[in-house]
Amino acid sequence: MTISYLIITAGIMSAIIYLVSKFNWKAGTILQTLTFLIIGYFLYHNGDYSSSQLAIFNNISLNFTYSYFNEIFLYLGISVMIIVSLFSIDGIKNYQYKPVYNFLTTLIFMSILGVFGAADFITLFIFWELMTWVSFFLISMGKKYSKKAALLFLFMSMIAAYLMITGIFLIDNAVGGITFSNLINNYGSISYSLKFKILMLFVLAGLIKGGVYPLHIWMRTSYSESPDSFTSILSGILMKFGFYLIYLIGLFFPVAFILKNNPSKLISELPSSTFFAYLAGISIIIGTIAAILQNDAKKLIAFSSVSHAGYILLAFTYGTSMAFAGGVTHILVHALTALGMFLSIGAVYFRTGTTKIDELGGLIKNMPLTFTTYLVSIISLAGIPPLFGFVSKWMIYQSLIINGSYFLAFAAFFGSIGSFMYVFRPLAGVFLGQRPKKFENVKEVPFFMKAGMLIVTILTVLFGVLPGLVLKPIISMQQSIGIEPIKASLYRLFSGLTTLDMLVVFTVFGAGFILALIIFLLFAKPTRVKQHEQYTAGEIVPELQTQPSIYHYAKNYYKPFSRIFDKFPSMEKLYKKGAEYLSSSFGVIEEFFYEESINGYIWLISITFLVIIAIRWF
Amino acid sequence: MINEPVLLIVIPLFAGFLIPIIYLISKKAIKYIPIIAVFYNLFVLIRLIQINSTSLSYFTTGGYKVPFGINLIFNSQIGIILFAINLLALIALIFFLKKEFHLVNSFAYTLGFIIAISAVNGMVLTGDLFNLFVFMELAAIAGYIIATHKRGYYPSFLYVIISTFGSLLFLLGTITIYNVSGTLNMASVSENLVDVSPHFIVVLSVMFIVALSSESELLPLNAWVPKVYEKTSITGSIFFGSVLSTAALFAVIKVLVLVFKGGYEYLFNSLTIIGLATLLIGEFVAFKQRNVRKIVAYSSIAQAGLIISAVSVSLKNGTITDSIFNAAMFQLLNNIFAKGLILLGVGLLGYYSFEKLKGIAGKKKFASILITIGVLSIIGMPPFAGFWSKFFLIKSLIANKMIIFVAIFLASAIFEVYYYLRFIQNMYYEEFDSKIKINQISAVSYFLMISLSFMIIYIGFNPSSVMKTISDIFTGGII
Amino acid sequence: MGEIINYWTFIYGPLAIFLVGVYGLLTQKNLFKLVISINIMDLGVNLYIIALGYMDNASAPIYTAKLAVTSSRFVDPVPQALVLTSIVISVAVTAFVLALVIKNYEKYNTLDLIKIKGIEND
Amino acid sequence: MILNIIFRGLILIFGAFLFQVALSGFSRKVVARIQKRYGPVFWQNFRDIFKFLFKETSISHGFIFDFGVLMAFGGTMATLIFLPYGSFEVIPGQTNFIVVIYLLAIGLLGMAMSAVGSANPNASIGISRALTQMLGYELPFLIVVLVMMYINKTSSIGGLVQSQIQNGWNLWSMPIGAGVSFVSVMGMLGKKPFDSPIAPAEIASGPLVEYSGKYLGILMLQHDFATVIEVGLFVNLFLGGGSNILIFAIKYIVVYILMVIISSFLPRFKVEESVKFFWKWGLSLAFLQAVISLGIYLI
Repeated sequence: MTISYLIITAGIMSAIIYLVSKFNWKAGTILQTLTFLIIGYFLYHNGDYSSSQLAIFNNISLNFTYSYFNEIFLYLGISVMIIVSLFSIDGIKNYQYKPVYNFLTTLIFMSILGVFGAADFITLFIFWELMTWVSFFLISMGKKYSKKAALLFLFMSMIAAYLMITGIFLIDNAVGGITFSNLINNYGSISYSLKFKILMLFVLAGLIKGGVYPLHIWMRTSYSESPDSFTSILSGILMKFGFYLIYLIGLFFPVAFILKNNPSKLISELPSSTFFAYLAGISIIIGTIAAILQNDAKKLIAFSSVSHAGYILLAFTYGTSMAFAGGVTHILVHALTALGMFLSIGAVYFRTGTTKIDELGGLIKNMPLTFTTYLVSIISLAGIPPLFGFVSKWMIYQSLIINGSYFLAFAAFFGSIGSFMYVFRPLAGVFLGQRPKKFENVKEVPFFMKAGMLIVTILTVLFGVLPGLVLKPIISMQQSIGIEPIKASLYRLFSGLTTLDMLVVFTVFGAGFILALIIFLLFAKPTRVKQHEQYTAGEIVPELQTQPSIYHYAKNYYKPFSRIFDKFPSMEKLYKKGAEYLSSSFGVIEEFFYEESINGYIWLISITFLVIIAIRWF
Repeated sequence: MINEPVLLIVIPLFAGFLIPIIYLISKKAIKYIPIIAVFYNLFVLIRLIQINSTSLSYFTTGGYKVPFGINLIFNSQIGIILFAINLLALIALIFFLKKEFHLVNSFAYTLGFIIAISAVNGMVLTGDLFNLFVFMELAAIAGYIIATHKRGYYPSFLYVIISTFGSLLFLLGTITIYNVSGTLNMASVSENLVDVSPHFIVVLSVMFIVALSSESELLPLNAWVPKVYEKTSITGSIFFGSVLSTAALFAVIKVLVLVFKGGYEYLFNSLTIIGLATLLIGEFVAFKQRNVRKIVAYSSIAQAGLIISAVSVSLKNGTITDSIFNAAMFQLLNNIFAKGLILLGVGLLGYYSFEKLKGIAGKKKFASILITIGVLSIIGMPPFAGFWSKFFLIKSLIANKMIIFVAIFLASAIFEVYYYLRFIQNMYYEEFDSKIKINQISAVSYFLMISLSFMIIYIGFNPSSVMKTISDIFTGGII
Repeated sequence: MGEIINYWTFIYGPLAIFLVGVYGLLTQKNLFKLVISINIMDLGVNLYIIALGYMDNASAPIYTAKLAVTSSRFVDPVPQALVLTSIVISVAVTAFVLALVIKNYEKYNTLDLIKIKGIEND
Repeated sequence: MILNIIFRGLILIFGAFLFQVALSGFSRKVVARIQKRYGPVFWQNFRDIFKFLFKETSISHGFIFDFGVLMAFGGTMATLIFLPYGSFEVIPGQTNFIVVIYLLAIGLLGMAMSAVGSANPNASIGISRALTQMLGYELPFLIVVLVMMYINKTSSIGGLVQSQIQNGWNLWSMPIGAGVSFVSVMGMLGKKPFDSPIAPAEIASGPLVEYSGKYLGILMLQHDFATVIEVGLFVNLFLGGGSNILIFAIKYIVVYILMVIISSFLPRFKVEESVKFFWKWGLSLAFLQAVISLGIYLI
């Protein structure tokens, strides 16, 4: 089955799924999961690279390909969608518009296949736009302020889309075609300034979608307000569209020809790459600080996405073969970890109805699997070995160290260490610490939600121990485009500086843990007590009954830290002020042009008349 | 006889004369006359599109040869646009007769409507300047009547004054052109204008710009548009939004192409600027609105600005830049359907303010989905028709290196997307106010909406079929 | 044709009348006065049309036996034909707009533009 | 082979235990002398640890309370394996600096989890301070090490030690960096003035407040192991490691005692003060060192 058939199948299935969901939403969601699985299976089954066309249009045909450069993204998209869909079988129970939700997520699946499977820019753009408006409707379904969030999302997405289409047509003009292969073949004929323009347009579009500072403003609200299972898709895949674009443009645009001359730099021909690398650094730092200061778990993860978007961009613009592979790996890492985090926070929301950190607490007793998923995800996100996140970070660090870029390395380190702070915040506030009375009877989430989270957990650990599983397609991609591939085996990675053996790290860590367990078990068995039996020394503190939250140190968790940043300006506020100013000036325009009396209109006409003549005359 | 485009004007006019006579016999029977007439028009149009090629043909009237008598211009592409206009007119008519006929002075409005159709067809077809003036006035008078549908007397008055001012300027310009060129035939005028002093041409062209901007909703004279849209009936809004504005725009484009095509760069530059200003200001103001009809009105203004500026850009070099021009015409065509669909749908829901439309999709699911299709098309989302016209427009503009134009266009498009989808969002995701009475929508109305959305989806999945016919409009046989 | 026309009488005069009408539109607040301004503009344009067709010492464009012998020049017949149409249209518009003024008065009980606008915007 | 590695690993852990616990007991003596006290005997810390470990009763707050402690202890012991000690390496060739730095974080994370799992607000406050302070001290240290790794073209600790054998100690080639790292390591160890996370007087020892019995014993062990890693890192990175384990131990003792002496003179920073201190002085000096070193390297 070529991708074009899979896309048609997805399109048809979306309607069927909608109808089934109208009848029984659970059956519809199960059907959706099965559809995704089957489509994924067919893609896997016809493992050979292939390209295909979809010609429902008379002379505009959509080109698709399944090839070295997109297979990893296709599988990523499909697996994330399968996991989220599995999670949704129980997870969308409280949603208001279940059939529509299923319908739209199936369309999202279709657009993911389309964007990642496209063999030309127009196809990519069409499915990108499809994704934009479908996501708009999906985000709008969410919580209280989701409508505004969706509009902001839309606004930024449209800017990205329009930047992109301008770039596409510039390419079209320059090389007379918009297929990737055409671009590769005729890349040399484009003039330098045009190359620069095109690159800027595409990269800016990618940055908006990817949520890099200072274009990240849509992320916070879109993430926190959208329906939880859709947030996972949003951060797991849709945000990655932006980096896929940068990846593509990095891959096809300058690379195919430059690489042979200068294998160490991908986008080095253009001076912009340094600028973007530093932008990435700033994005990492600001995303990290902002994430530390959030109180809402989903907003926190949103800002962590800003920071990680910085890592990905850093890797892509940095340019070494190792960094490039690290960037692709980091896309996968962040997809998986964000998926795990959002799913687990979604699970918490499913049971408790809030994602505010200081309102929750102590849920580990009620939701152990959710906790485990979250724990594994954050360990991976913070880049602690032996999980998957460490691999990509290690690769990025290696290239930074090799080239001695100490500001960028500083940013990367900052983000990495800062991530301990922000990932620990929900862990402490949501799962650990004091449990409020009202959450005492909270149950673990139903089976399918657990299944979805479990898969994410297993994958994170598996890829951490055996990173070669994901590095292999990256290596073959690098070979295909002629970059010197990174050296890696199933569990070993080699940089020029040192060797990383994930299996050894994992084994040693496991051994250490077992040793610790043995020592622990050697000594006397502990007495288990209730949470607040010890520190109040047996006394019943009256406030503990009425106001348990004051003993749950979760609000302003990093107060001393936030005091450092009290006086810093906020980009979002700046945008907001600008928007308000603009909006009020629109009112003035309306007053001026459309709220006059008849005399006023005639004045307007006469003046226009005279002005046009006068300009010509003098 | 059936192959004469003049039938398109004569038949509705004749029907208009028939109405008073029939009215004497039966007051209800006048319902059927306009429908029969427009149906006949559509039938004639299909025939005409079939037998006429893409090249421009001139049809003389009264036996006078081309430069002297009144002549009509036709080719299959103009046929397509006319077909769309007449189709929308038919839809508006059916709706009017079904729903609003009994509410008003049926005689006057039916008469007004059928005359308007005749005049609109005349505006699109005629190749004579003074004739165009007459048809414009005729259409405007019919428009004034329709504008008073729901006792919107003040907007109608505003409309009359502004429009009359514009048409007087137009007349002034026409006569002056006649004076310097000795003919009123559009095609011949352009030849005779060659040795006229450039200063004179400037005054003349400015006169035309300002004059034509009233019917075509361009900036200095478009103040009536939102007011009239807001106060008229559903039929009226469809008439103004899809029928009259399209025909007027087309007439303007025709004048520009046929009369001023000889490279009057200043004229086209000013028109581009005016068009872009209209576009931007229209979108900005629409952005503030919280009433659907006003939104559509301002966005319609903006679209007119876009189309005019695109056309004038395409004409700037003295020849027609086909790709831009065709894309602009495609955009014009798509707007007919999409705007018609939105106005009809929202009219059927019965409320226009955001407040009252809150969450109405929960109660009127199907209608809301159809409206959504219209909106998605107008803001250019795949897989609907509007995507392709926007697509071709950007493509051709970039191909001709008009990056600034593209930037302005896209910037305004972002605002457009934003406010239209805010409206949709308001319809779907807000809490429905149970105090609001829900209107029943009849099967006929649904049928009308479905046929419109079918057109949109059909073009969306098969843009090249329309693009092929749209292409070469006017390029075939200009003298 | 230029040398034949006396610009002051035939061109600038009608245009001045036209501008008087424009002045009315610019300044008047009363609906009736606006209508009258429009009518004045109409008048100006119509005069202009006729003036353009005029020639000194020319005869009516009708072929007769006598004409064929004496005269060499005709007055341009087209503007005269056009002005008829124009007058008819302006009469129709005036009639309609007057009806509209009455309706406006019935609805708002005033003819003052500003007041009507005020009521309308409420 | 594997048995050999396991054997050596166990030896290392046991040796580190004996060595560091004795040393920290000795350091108590040193501090006491500075404060004009006698101080306990140097094996006092062994007594403490064994007393705690063998206590009959200890309080647990549930699964995560136990698990966190195990994670901290196990993770720290695992990190111990990846460090070279003179000529002694448990798994040859596996001395990846980044692995060490990140694995070390597991200890902190585990302890943080466990402490917060006890639901004691004092513990939470301590953890939040510890994590905040971590953002302070790690950065200058990492920058300095980055420069070192760039210049020597290796990112394994063993490689850095090798290069110092050829080029002389990094302490001499990067004196500013060494100073910065020295202070950073003091931050890592939680020595004064960077001991606000465990400030016994204000938040009752912070993270440790809820621990008793064998938990406290294990955590004391964990702290000692972490000290070995951190000070060992400094010795390896700046003092050229050691040609055999004995020289390594001597260098280690010197550095450690120096730290103890310095910290015994200093008062305590507020947590944001210490972060600001590290950012203001630490980072700027680290960058200064980077500029100087890179300049020399490139010339």
